[in-house]
Amino acid sequence: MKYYIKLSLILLIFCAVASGILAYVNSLTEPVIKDRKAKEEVATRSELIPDADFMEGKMADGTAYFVATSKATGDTLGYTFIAAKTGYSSKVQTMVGVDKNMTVLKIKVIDQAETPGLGANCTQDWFLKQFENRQATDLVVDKDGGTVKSMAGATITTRCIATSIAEQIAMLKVAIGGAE
Amino acid sequence: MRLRTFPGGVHPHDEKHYSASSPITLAPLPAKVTIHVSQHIGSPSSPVVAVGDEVKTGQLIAEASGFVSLNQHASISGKVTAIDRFPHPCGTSSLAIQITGDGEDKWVELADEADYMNLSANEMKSRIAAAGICGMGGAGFPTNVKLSPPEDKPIDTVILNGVECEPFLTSDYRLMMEHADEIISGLKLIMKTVNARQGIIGIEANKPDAIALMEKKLKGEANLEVVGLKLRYPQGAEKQLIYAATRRKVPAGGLPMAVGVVVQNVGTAFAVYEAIRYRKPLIDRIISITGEGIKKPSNLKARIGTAFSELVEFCGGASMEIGKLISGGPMMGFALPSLDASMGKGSSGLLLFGKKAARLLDEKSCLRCARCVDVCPMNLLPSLIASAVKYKDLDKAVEAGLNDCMKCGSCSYVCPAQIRLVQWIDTGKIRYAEAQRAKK
Amino acid sequence: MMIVVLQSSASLMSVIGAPIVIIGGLGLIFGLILAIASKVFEVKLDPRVEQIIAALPGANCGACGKAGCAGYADAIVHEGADICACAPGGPAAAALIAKIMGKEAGAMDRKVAVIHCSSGGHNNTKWKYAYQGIESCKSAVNIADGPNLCTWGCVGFNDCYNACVFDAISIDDQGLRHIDPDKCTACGACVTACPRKLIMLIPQNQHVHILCSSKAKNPLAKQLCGTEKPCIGCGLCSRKCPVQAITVENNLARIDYSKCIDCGLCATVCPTKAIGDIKAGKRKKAEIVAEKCIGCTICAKICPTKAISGELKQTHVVDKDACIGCEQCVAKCPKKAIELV
Amino acid sequence: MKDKYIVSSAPHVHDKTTIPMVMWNVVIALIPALVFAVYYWGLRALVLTLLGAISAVVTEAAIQKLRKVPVSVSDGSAFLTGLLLAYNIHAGAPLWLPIAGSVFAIAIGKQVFGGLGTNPVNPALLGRAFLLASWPTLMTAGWVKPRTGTLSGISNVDDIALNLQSVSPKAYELVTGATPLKVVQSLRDSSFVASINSSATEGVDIANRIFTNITEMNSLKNLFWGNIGGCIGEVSAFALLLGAAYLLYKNIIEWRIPLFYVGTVFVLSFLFGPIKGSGYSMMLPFFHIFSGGLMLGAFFMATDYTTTPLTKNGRIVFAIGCGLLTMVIRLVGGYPEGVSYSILFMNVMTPLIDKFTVPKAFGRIKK
Amino acid sequence: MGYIGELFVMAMTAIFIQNFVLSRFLGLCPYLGVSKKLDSAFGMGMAVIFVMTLASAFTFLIYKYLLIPYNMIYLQTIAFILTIAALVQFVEMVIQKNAPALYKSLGVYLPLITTNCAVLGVAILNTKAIRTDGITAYNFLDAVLNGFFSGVGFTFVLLAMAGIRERLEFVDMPKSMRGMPIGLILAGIMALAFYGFMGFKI
Amino acid sequence: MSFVKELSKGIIKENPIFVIVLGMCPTLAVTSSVQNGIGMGLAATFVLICSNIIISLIKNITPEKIRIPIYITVIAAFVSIVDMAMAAYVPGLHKSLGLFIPLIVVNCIILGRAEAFASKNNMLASLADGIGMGLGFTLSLVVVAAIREILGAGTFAGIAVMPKTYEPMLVAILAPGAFITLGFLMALMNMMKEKK
Repeated sequence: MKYYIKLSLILLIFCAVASGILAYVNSLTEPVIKDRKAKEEVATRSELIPDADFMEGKMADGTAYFVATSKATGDTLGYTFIAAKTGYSSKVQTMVGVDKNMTVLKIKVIDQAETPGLGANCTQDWFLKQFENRQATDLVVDKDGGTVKSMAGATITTRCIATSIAEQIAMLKVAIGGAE
Repeated sequence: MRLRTFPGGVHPHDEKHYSASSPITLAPLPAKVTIHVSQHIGSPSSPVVAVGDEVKTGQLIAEASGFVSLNQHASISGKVTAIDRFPHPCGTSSLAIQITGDGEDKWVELADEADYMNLSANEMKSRIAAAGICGMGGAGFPTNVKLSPPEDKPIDTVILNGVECEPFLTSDYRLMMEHADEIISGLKLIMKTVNARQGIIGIEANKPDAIALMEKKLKGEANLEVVGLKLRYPQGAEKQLIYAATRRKVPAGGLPMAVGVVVQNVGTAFAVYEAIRYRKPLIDRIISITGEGIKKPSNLKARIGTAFSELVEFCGGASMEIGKLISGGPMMGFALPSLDASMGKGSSGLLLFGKKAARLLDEKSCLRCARCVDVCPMNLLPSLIASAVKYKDLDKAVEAGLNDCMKCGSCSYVCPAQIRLVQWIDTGKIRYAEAQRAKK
Repeated sequence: MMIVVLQSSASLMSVIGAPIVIIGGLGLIFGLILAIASKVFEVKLDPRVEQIIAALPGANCGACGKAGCAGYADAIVHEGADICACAPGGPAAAALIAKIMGKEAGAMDRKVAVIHCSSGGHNNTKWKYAYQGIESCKSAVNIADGPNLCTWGCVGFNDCYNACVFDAISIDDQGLRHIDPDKCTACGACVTACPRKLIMLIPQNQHVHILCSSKAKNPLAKQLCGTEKPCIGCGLCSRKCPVQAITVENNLARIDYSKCIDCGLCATVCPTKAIGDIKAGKRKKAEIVAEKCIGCTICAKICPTKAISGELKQTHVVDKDACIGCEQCVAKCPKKAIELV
Repeated sequence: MKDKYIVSSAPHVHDKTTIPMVMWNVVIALIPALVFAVYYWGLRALVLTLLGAISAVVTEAAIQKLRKVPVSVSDGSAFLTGLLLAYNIHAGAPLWLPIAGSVFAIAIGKQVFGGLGTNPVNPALLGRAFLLASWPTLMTAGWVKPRTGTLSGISNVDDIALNLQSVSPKAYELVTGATPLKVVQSLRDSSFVASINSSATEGVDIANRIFTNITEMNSLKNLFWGNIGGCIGEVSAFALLLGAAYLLYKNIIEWRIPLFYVGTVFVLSFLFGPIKGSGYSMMLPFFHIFSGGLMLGAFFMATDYTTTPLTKNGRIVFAIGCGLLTMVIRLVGGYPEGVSYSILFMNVMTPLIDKFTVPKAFGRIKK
Repeated sequence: MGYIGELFVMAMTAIFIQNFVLSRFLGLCPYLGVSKKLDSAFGMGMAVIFVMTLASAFTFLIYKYLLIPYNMIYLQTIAFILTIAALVQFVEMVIQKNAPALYKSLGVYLPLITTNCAVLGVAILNTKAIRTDGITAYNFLDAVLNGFFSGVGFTFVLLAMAGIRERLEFVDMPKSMRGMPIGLILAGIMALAFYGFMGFKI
Repeated sequence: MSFVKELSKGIIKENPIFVIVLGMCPTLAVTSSVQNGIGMGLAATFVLICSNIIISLIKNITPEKIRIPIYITVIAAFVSIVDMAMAAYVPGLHKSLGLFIPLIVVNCIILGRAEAFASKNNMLASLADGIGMGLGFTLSLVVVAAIREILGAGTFAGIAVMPKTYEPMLVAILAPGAFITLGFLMALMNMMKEKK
């Protein structure tokens, strides 16, 4: 019996030491990660709608959106939000900036793990550029008869991005309408 | 008439035109015969004569040693001049008794039993045994053994094999055409020995006149019947013939008696008739000397033990440069290294091929085209067996049917890559036997 | 200062406390479960089996007669199989296994394969017919007794060569097979591969072999043999053998290696050169060092050719012409007074 | 040795068929399809095909030289692989595409395994899958219209077009710019149908009209003769049937695989082929059989000796699997056409099928 | 579609579309190592299915009821691997004692599985996976079934591979290709063949 | 054996990927670009070095029965540290390596070296072994990644190296390309071995 207790204790010690160290490392890195994430989000938001202040709001499903107001005038310039949907092999997250009329100003993919060379090309400029100046109704992929040009061999990713944005704009409309 | 057949098989050109129309000719008495002590499946016969002994035609010179064995008789009269190894009709060499003839052909005394049909079954069998008859289709199973099934395996059907599905060969065909009555009597005798209800003569469709003749002769015989069979090789293989004629499947590894059937070659039936009626031992048979390389393709009635070279000479010799000699049919027969061998009880033919026909194409790698699978009458996977043997995986080979193969040659015949499937399988069987021995 | 440390350590504790408890707890629980389970579900496994597997060469050649090396290891431990049975591993493996098993390695005579036929090459075979078929001896011998005239001799399709996994068999430009005794591990694969049973395992320290297996009688044997060096069963070797190690049966001479002293005399007398002697011409002759010889006559008694003569207590002399270099005397001389030159 | 008789194991007679005969006969059987292709698309189709075939032969010869084994390109197998690969490319493809495909097909599809008879999957199909994965745009864009017809095979496209162009430009673009299977695939997609017209019911109605049109007799005729957009070799069902009949007559291919493959597609397309709102139609199975690469696949690719099961029952399982997968990919998959992937997939399954369909030897009772 | 439909999608994804071996590159060592013979591939496959299912269940429980409540997701790697290692060893001992026959056919592969990244992979993926609605995380049943289906997918390609490799035993392959290289190239070919399932809309 | 010898053997003679054939999963999964390959290689090298050191130090106090769980705990701890550190300081790389960072735990190289080397040798030798093996691993990853990236994207570490007209062979950076590239590299190794 003593032998077993000894075994268990050794394992216990190892586990305890390991987890202790990890916890300590985590306490160091966690704030860094959070901080960085937050900063990145802010940076992306300002990239989508420059020279603006942002104010957080909540949509019906609890996801956040931001109202952008001009730093200079205080007018509402538009909104930013994150649209997310499962693409081919991962959840593709896009941050979108829209103006007051819900026309897309600019989008940026902030998270994806799609197939390299195919779906992963969704971060390329030519692809993202085409979303600009579109209404939610225009967000239909060419394969479905729309005008959003799909990436070679990655219709699913394209479709996922387009529809997620369209859906999120619809939600935003409700949220804003609700607020007003 | 609806032709019956079996699944699988191939359609080689039957090539019977060489000798089909030549009637049975009596070959001249040979000056010398060599009679092998093993012309059959089972233990070799043991010689009962010594060098220097005088023998008469039909005299017993070697007797059966054991249950599955055979009596051998002198096929000419003369003096025993050697008991030594001589070339065997299957290509190898083995122990044989050589008799140098005196040219007189003095026979032992024969009988003529008028009431031969009413002898007891045991008497018939003992006469068959005494006459040293074995299956004359090639395999050479002692006939009396085949006709003595155990008590618990009653036989209801006797099938006479007049299929002769091997290309070239015409000896059975000529026998049927010229000795139909004797064959039918033989069939009846065989039926009596095993107490069978019905008798069937199976004949392939390329011998319509033989079918017609037999049908005419059997008219009015309620329990006898001629079955026409599709032209397809190996229609004459025992299990395939039984299936085609009766739709019964002989279990793998089993004998025809398991489904109540006995199959005998028409030549055997003829020999049985002669043995029971005249007590004549099996000392001669019909042999087809044919092929593109012989001057006069013929069907000869020749004495057992006659050298092939003598038969070829009698048929006018070779008509072209010979590339290959085959004892038996081209599908399952043996290629001979020389004409020195002498004919045996199972020698149904001797084929002479020219140089061009004899050459085989080189073996290529298997394409997996599965033609061999499609034609295998035993429903096996020949290409898989062969490659398993080639790469020394005997378990796989057995799984694919190594032990079920009867080496009919259909697979090798069709293989577009010219793979020697039968030879591989044969090698596999030898290796398997070795492995089994090593295990013990 | 103290306070800061205390504070930080307190906060550190609060950070790492819960994880330590939880993961440590997991470790404790798993450790306990495994420990107890290892007792409850214990199955006795002999560690020696694994050790032996490690000691074996892992060729899985089957020379030991077991199913691969693991099977052999199992058999050694559980069935008491012979520890010297591993041919490829040789004495080295046997010694290792012996150590593991706590036994002494028995004296293992290293064996080597020898081909008892001098024919078989493309220019050195007389053919009976033109063979077309699988290029394998095992397949070829089944057709009309094989394509070569001599039904005892080498068929020449290299089944032995293909069976050897140690690269010990080579084929020369004449198409003849040679076995490299250094590479040969006596695994026996070629022995079973040869359908004519021409290959045998023979103690490695023997160098004289009858290179024929033909049982044919005199004139025939020569007619059949491709190299025309058959054993004709004349019995000359048998008569000349100083130790009666050669017997002739069925027109074929065979050496009894338990008697053979490797002197090579038979090879010199064979009229058909059917006896091969690897050391031929390389044998040194015995010479007695006069200073050391005490004249015990042991060597004279042992010499198979009576090449040593000398009276008791006298320095002995070797008759150089009669000496065949069998080295028997060298081994037996108590004073190590015999040298080879 | 020369003056000796030849001795070999039985049998001593042999069927005349040899591997080169088989291969070149298949090549012959494929020529009508090429003739049709050249008629419809001009010499470029011929050039692409020859490039594919010749580069396959060159690759095989080069690799065999490197491996120091006998060069066996005269048996026609490499030529056939290259030919079949080129048949899977459309006439608008760049000239280097069939070359790249052939090199891959021969090198990785065949020679790394040791050459003829050893490859686990059909090299031509592997080459096609490689091209499709490597250059998806080049493989799926730039279809060329046949000389007298339309890409989609709808013969009265102008009538519809006039009608459609005003009502739904999207539908018009689809009908004039895609292969028949692509049109059907799009029409099966509810989101596409919804986007055809601003009015939902109108959209469904237009979709249905196109669907009926593409599966009616006139379009079927186009499909049958090959008057549609498609790959070089798969275009004319008629030409392929002609070749297939030749092969069946020559006993080079066996009936089981084509019959069960086409049969499965027939049944499944009848049951599951209709789009929402359209009824069952006896024309639909014929549409699916004549369109795309099915004819080429069923008669020339799925019957490839090396990569299909040895056993007779296994071949039936294989063919049904191919048919099932083809229809699954066509009806719910990401590609409009599924013939090559379905055969490729079943090729991978072949050893397993073989393993589980070992036939019972004559007279053996199953355990 | 309903839950059954969702499960069907999950199964199809795990077996064909996002196959663990061919698409996610998980579990390659045993895939290449134990695919030489069908029998052993089958044993290995069954062992993997068994362990992956069990591991999915245990790790999911630990994740949900231990790591999340105490905010210690960063410890998931260490916690999961400990759990899996202990689990495999425990199962091995139980089988060895109570079912020697099973142990002979399946148990010998168990030690190989501890370091099979497919098992840890599925455990981690389960915590990240989202159900088909795109929002909700996997529940316990989802996780267990996903583990099971992933194991089935692994076994499926393992068997197919073993079938091909058994066949390749009977061909004259270039010597340098034998073994690992041909295993990898075959895997590549199979991955290409599996591309047909890409983009399924079920 | 000298320190340098231990260090160098992992690079060619006992290359963990091409010769010992360990750690295939990340080799195939993360080598779609050279950056990823280097990142993964360095991460694994770090873990390998640390775990080798620790295990060689604790080898005498680990009971046989729970040897493996302890080794895994040690390795998992280092992997987690790497995971967190990368998330904090090189988030881009962390993102693209994804799942395969925690999976370093079960990378056969690490446990394999722990079992085969560190548990039998002293700290210094283990350190050398860790560095050597890690570098060998990294080097192999870079080779595989370079081939795949150049063929599949026309770039090397993100820099265009192929002529403009080159149509990237996408399959090279997809799963089949990974398998086939590694397969051929191994065949090449075999061929070189045979020649010797």
